[in-house]
Amino acid sequence: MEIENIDIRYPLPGRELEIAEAHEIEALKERSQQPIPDPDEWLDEELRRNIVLTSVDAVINWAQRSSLWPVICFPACCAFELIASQASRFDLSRFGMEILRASPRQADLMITAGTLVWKMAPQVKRVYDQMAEPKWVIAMGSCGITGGIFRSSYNVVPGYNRIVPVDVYVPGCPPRPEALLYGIMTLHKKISKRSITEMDSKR
Amino acid sequence: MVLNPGLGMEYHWQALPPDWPGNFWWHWLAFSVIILAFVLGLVMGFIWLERRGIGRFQIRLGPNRTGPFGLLQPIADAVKVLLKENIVPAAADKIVHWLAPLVAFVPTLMIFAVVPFQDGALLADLNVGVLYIVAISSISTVGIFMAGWSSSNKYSLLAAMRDVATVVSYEIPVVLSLAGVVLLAGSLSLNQIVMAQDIPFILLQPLAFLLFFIAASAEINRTPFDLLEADSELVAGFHIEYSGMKFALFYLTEYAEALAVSAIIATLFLGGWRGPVLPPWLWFVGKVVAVFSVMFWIRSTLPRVRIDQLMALAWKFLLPLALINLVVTAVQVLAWPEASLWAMVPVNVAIMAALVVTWSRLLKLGGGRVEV
Amino acid sequence: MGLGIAFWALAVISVGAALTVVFLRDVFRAALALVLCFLTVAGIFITLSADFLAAAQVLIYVGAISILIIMTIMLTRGVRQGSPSGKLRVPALFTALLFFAAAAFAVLNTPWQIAGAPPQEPTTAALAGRLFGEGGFILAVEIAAVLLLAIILGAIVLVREK
Amino acid sequence: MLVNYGHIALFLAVAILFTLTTLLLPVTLRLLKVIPDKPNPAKQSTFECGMETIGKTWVQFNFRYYAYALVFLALDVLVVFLYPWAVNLRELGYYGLIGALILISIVVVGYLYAWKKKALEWK
Amino acid sequence: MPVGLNHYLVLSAILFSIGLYGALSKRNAVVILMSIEIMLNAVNIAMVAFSRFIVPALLTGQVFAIFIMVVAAAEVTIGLAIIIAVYRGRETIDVTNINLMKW
Amino acid sequence: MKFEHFGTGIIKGLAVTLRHLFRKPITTQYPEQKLTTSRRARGNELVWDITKCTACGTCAKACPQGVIRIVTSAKPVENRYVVEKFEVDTGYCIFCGLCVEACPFQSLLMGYSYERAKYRRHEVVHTNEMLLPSAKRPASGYMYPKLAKALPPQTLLIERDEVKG
Amino acid sequence: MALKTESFALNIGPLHPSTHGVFRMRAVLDGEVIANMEPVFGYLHRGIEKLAEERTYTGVIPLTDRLDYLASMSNNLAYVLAVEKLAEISAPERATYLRVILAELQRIASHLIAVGAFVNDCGAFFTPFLYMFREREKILDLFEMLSGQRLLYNYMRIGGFNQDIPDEFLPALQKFVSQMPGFIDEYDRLLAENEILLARTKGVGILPQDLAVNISASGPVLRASGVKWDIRKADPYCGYDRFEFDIPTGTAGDCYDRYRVRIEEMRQSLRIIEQAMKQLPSGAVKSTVPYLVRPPAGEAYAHIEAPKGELGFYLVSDNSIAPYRCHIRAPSLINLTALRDMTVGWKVADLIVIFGSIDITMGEVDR
Ligand code: SF4
Ligand code: SF4
Ligand code: SF4
Repeated sequence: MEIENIDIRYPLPGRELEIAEAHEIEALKERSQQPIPDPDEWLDEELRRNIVLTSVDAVINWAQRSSLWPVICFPACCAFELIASQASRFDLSRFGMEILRASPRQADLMITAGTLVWKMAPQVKRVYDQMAEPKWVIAMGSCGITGGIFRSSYNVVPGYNRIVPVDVYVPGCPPRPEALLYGIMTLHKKISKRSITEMDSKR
Repeated sequence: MVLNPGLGMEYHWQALPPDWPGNFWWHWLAFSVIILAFVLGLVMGFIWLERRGIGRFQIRLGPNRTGPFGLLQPIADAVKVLLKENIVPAAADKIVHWLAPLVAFVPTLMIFAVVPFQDGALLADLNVGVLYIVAISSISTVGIFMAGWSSSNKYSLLAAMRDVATVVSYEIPVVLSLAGVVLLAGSLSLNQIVMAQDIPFILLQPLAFLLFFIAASAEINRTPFDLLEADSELVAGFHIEYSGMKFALFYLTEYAEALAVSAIIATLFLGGWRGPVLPPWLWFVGKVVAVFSVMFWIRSTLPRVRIDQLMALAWKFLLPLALINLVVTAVQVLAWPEASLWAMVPVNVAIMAALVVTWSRLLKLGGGRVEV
Repeated sequence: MGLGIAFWALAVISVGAALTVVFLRDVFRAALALVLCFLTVAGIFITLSADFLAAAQVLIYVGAISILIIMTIMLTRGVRQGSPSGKLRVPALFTALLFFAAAAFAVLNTPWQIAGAPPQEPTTAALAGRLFGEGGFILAVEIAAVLLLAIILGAIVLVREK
Repeated sequence: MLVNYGHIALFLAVAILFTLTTLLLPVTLRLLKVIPDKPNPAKQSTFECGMETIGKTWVQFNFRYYAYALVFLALDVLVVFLYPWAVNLRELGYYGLIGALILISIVVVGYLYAWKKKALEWK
Repeated sequence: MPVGLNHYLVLSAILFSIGLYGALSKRNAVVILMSIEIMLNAVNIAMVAFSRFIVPALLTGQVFAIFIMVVAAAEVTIGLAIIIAVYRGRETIDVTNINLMKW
Repeated sequence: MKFEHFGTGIIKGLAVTLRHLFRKPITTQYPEQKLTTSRRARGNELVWDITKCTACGTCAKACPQGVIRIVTSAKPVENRYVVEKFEVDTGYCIFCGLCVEACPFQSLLMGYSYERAKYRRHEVVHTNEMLLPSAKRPASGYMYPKLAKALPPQTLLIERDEVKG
Repeated sequence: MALKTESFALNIGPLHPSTHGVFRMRAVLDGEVIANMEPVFGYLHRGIEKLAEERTYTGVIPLTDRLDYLASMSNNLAYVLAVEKLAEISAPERATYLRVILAELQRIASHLIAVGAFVNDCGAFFTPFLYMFREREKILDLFEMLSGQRLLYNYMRIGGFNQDIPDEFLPALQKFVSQMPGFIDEYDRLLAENEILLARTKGVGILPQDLAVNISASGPVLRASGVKWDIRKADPYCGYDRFEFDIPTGTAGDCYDRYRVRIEEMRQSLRIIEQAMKQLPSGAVKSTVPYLVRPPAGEAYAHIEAPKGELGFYLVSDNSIAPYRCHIRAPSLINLTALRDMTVGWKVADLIVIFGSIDITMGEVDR
């Protein structure tokens, strides 16, 4: 199979692409020196809602927590425990979560399964940004929470909460599938506390 | 109110009892809405069925926590998707982007206007029924193409191109394999084709059935021909940039198309609503579900073909066989018009087996790459 | 009256779509408008009781020709730069208007012999008789087949690489 | 017969109405502030595996199945002849059969030529 | 006024004129082809209308319309093939820039 | 291998999947049914016995991560330093068990349970009282065979999935 | 067709469903065909080699777990072998046999994932993958029984193991070994003759023998190209010379051969496990090793046949408690070198298949 007459060069030379990428990484590093605070301010407050709103909320929250479609974000080892929980033995699909969307537009949940390095950070951030609201993040594993065993490395982001707000932390290295499932159910509880009147704000 | 007084039209419908309440048009409007609801309900059911079914094929359970047996899962998905943010990429061709789901979904729904759900229970018994189905379904590929093109994403563009390739290759086998059925029934009207099936046409036209099944699954992009949304290659394919309800419409379209193909197969090859004991509509639904189950059984088993293999299959296998089938059927119809239908069954099955085997031997389709 | 409504609606849409095809700069959207135009023409066939023809129209024009056109658009450069009008715009407009005036004049001033008979129904079988039956257009059909053969050969010769 | 198409038009209207509703309901809900709407430049950029797109997003494509499409069109037209023939074959009899066979064989010659010339090959 | 033959003929004339204008004035070869398709469609409408209103029993107009479709298909196929061929050689489909004599 | 027969491979494959349709799903429905983890399970926490701990700091030194923070009283009481703060950041710990292996006084054990998901970052940091063993925080038998013996045997998929292929 | 269309650059990865992690390929496409392809690494560069320099020799073992996280046991083995070589420690006999058993179990587990993911890349809707995952779960159960963790075991120690195997381990292993061949046959029925899989993989992504040797590929990738090279035979460690097993090789070097070789290797691994189980002696599992290993200054290289190929650890010691330098020869990375040569001229779909057939783990590629 031969290729003739085809321009096999890149529209931009590879070097320029890499330089642009490096600038982006540096800029992101600069911006993410502090962890993003956990989106939890409203968690403990008790909402005063009337009955109609409550039942509407109940339906909506039920729907949203029953069909959390995770986006694909599988950087490292934890991914295989995530896949294991997708697999037959633990079967995330019981929760309606088997539809792994590769496109962030259609996903609701980001399970950060693995170590995040700075080179990857802009991509993960972009994917998070591209997810349609409402969206949630589960920081899975020590790497997701703090950078884990690699935290002292020069190249590892110390925790996903530097670049995206994290809703649930699931410790473990890697967390067992059950631990992840427990984390997901914790997230379900969090979603159940949402209210339609404040959907527009990040909660 | 009469549609065209000058032309002396008469209509015959047995669909509903004549004391159906209300004005004539309201009646048909209600019937349309009922069909729409029925179709949507079936589609929802299919989504549930497929997720559960594939789960069982994969020795797991599938959605079972949302409502009894997970039956409410599609509804939960629908509500959730409705409340998702709607993203339109800045670079997209916005008008086309918005129109695409509409163009893809509506024609698919329109197919059900001519499908008889039970004796006479169809919206319009068209004289050109089969041709109508074939024609109208070609519109929805335009919708998919629009989606792929307008998203201004290279992946979706690739998917759009694959869409064109599929249509170009599989339209002809679909149409030609249906022609065999038309030959036997001597009519294009779906209701009359059902009436003509004293024995299901799958027995009389096994080759046509096989070809149509393959070609139709390719045309609606079911696995193993799901190149448009091949998630291991093209991430999400043509709907990669779609979110919220627009995406849901594509998702629905996919299953509605599967439902449509199942319904067409049930009607044209399996004897439609005919069957003993049970009420006709139940027979119909049962057959449709059976065909669909075969579809997701295949989906849960087979890997995906590549685009050039996809086209080679259509052009070098399906198309010639469909033509041969057409000619053979025509000769049969003319030569033995009186022959008992049952006598033709083994003959036709034998012809099918012989043709398929020789042809695939001829092209060495079995081993290795499809080097034809 | 239903027929009247259908006709007017279809006519307006088809004229609008045709105008869009001609005046839109974005070629891709123009092609989509062309699809719409084809569809409405199929609708008009239906109002004329030519249902087989309508289905054929959708099958050939929407299902095949427009796909081919879209494909060519994708293949050739300048989707975005659009389809500018040439220098001949004003004379072309003039010619088109002139033609329309002449045609309309001719149409409106010819005393057509309208037959009162109802249209042939169903058309498919009757068409088959006309096309393939004895004393029909079978020769023309075969010539059409030769034409199809010719386009396959011609197109392949043209498209093939040198 | 025409009344049947009236029903189809009705169904078309219902279908379009339904689809439009589903498409526009989220828009309404967004105005009611039930659905969040927080556009940002990253969200509206193209998704390409997390990276920024290299070069233009609309490209001229080289697809290699142009010849297929041309043959397809010819065969599609053939189908339009074959369908009425198939419906009415019993009445047309052998005369119609032979006519159609000639028709098919002429077009098949073209198809075989295309095959022979490797136009049905993905190059 | 009930819809009659004249309506259809005038509609046909309108579409034909639009197509004619497009075919004459446009520079993009694909758009020209599209315009020609509109013209052929217009002719088809007239054909079928004649068939319907003047010889309703014979369907001659419809048969003709089928043949016109065949011709249209042929025209599109060859037209697009030529466009592709020209484009391959000259990288343009702007008819004003295509000087066939030089090609 | 011969590939003579067109379609037989596909049919064989379909038969395999069809046979699986009639097998029992191997799924464990987590919140209701739980797998028993290994007797040596390294759960997502540590269990620390304050009574045995001498604040020697061996565990902290053995930890490759430096997760364990021990603050003792400045002066020994009864010849012993009192641990004022014993802190394990489970968000940082990798549950490697090296600290358990190192502890000479058998006061540090791996936890047995794993359900420790939290909403807030600071909640995953375990300190003194949170580390003590209790009914909700059983210790696992990792490095402690005696403890392991007392724990229920592990659920094995191989026992459950008896069907031979 | 020599149409002057544009070729365009497309990012495949890092967040792509079938790049096995975060691999990125910058491809230049001409329509569907790959005109050029450039792998971009580093999206999971975690600095394992650097981190190893600041940890004690024992403390590095958890790090090696995370190298090829689908084959932690093999990584542990390679590392402890290197340290043992460096510090001139030898493990007791029982530990050696156990290591063989565990390494071979790990090979089966890793190949199960490799084949499953590969078929997934060919477009199968997860079913073969999940079947294989089921068997992998069984292996993980066994490992969990030993070490308490499902994925990253941290079970081997310098000079042996940290604890002996529990009593219930061997019966369970026996059961697994007797059941597994049936399952492998089932995979064969499901996949090996599937026409679509054949069409997708036969003759696709051929890696010629000389090229494979030139890029120093190893593991199934090399053997599929017909080179009979296996470190277990060529340079036996852990007493592999005491076992009888074959080295399956391919002939064509295409994706299908790589798939077959992996399936065959699983069978061979089972053979080895059976033999090792029979010969397993009793005794201690750990020789006496000081708490902090302090090898004499010097260097050592130990390599094993990991599931993905030759995994080597090169350690330099300066007689302190931490390695002075640790370099890892990662088979995934080196096998990837051939990717460009294998893919150019094929289609996007083939690119994914070829990539899947190499079987990499990003943790090992980027380290
Ligand atoms: S937390 Fe542990 S298992 Fe998860 S990615 Fe990090 S190192 Fe790997
Ligand atoms: S388990 Fe490992 S990481 Fe956690 S505290 Fe103990 S030694 Fe440190
Ligand atoms: S090693 Fe044991 S005794 Fe010493 S401080 Fe740690 S827990 Fe306490």
